[in-house]
Amino acid sequence: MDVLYFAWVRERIGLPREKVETEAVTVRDLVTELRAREERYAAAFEDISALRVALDQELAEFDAPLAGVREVAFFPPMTGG
Amino acid sequence: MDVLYFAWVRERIGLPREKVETEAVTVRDLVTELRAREERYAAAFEDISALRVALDQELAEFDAPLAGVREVAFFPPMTGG
Amino acid sequence: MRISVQEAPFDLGQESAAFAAGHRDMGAVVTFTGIVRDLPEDPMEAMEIEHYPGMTQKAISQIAEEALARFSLGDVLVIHRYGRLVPGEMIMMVATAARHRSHAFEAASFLMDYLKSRAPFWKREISRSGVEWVAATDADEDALARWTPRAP
Amino acid sequence: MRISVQEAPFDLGQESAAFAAGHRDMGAVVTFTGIVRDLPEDPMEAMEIEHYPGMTQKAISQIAEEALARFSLGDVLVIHRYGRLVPGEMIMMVATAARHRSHAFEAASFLMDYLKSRAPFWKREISRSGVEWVAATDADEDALARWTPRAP
Repeated sequence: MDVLYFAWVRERIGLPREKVETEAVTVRDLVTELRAREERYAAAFEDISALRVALDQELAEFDAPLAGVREVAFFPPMTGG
Repeated sequence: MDVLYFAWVRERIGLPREKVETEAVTVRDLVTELRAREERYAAAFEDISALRVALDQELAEFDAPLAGVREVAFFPPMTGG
Repeated sequence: MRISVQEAPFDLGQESAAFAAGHRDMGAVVTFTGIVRDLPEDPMEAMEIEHYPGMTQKAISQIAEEALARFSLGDVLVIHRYGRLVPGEMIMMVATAARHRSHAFEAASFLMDYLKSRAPFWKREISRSGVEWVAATDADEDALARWTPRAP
Repeated sequence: MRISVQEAPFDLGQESAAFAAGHRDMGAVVTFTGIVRDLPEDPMEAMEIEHYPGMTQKAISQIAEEALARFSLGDVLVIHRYGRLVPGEMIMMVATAARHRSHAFEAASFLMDYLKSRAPFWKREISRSGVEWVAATDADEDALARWTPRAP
């Protein structure tokens, strides 16, 4: 699946998107996998309450299932307007 | 003093302004005097709750004193905006 | 603060752009524009707006001053027309500039509520069947109740 | 309904005038404009706005559809820029047209509250001393609480 990062999440991880092969059931499981990868992922996902997630370009909860999802995006709370 | 009429008050009375010599103490007293003049005044001042008054171009109550006032205006509730 | 009571049309685009450009230190600009509705089924041919020349400017200035005192505003603009207007024409506009959007919105809403019921304008609608004064509504008067007196 | 997510500047005057002129059957038009504040004491040199291209248009359309469903509106316009903006530049605007002023005001306010916290934009401020991401505030999140769910 495609995993996208925006704003300071992108900066901490050091790339805007990547392909991830995963068996993770929920977003939270995926975060646990990513966090275990490298220090920069651990830093980006340190405080999950400071993050938001979108599944296939719709805002979602961290408990949401990943089945059938093609694009996951992680980012800080939005600051539009 | 100058007495001014606007909107349908002006139409009922048939003139936009006139000089009035009066000893009326309050606006309400002045209304009583005007109402007694002629049918068209009685018609205009029939329902005082449907009218508003300004003294020297400031909104006022019907109980307000007329001492020192140079310009009294009667009109229906405003419909600006 | 600019208040204009005028018979001539105004240019909403020009006024909005000039107002916003004049307040680069403010993050939020809100405008409201009132338009004579142009409804195909409406028999209205024109709207005539009467006002009280000696009082109008003063009354609007007081309303605008009150808005400046109540809200954290950078500036206020009010333009209000009188005379004969045809459907589709703009009757009036207000603009507010503030650092925070809630103040700009609330101030514009406050200005409109007070202009509606406390500025000396009277509208009448002219149609083939006659002329009718627009009646003030209870809703307009009730709208003022939202704006409780400021603490002293 | 028109939604535009664009890097290029927009012309507030032209957009406001065209939107209002296109809605002669509506009595009330409200616009909101967000501006990069230009404060003499502010060290900010530029604001950079990042967005999520695949999601932005869709998210804003959903917010606009929700506004159309909640309020009695004739139309909605949203323009939001991304990229590098300097102080004084306009970031975004919304416009709403309604028969009654309260709906036009509330809908514009609703749109702003949701665009602020639910449209995928992220701002950062660039100054001589560095680059800082603008943090979302509790107040922005709290603003959404006003808009209780609609009855089914």
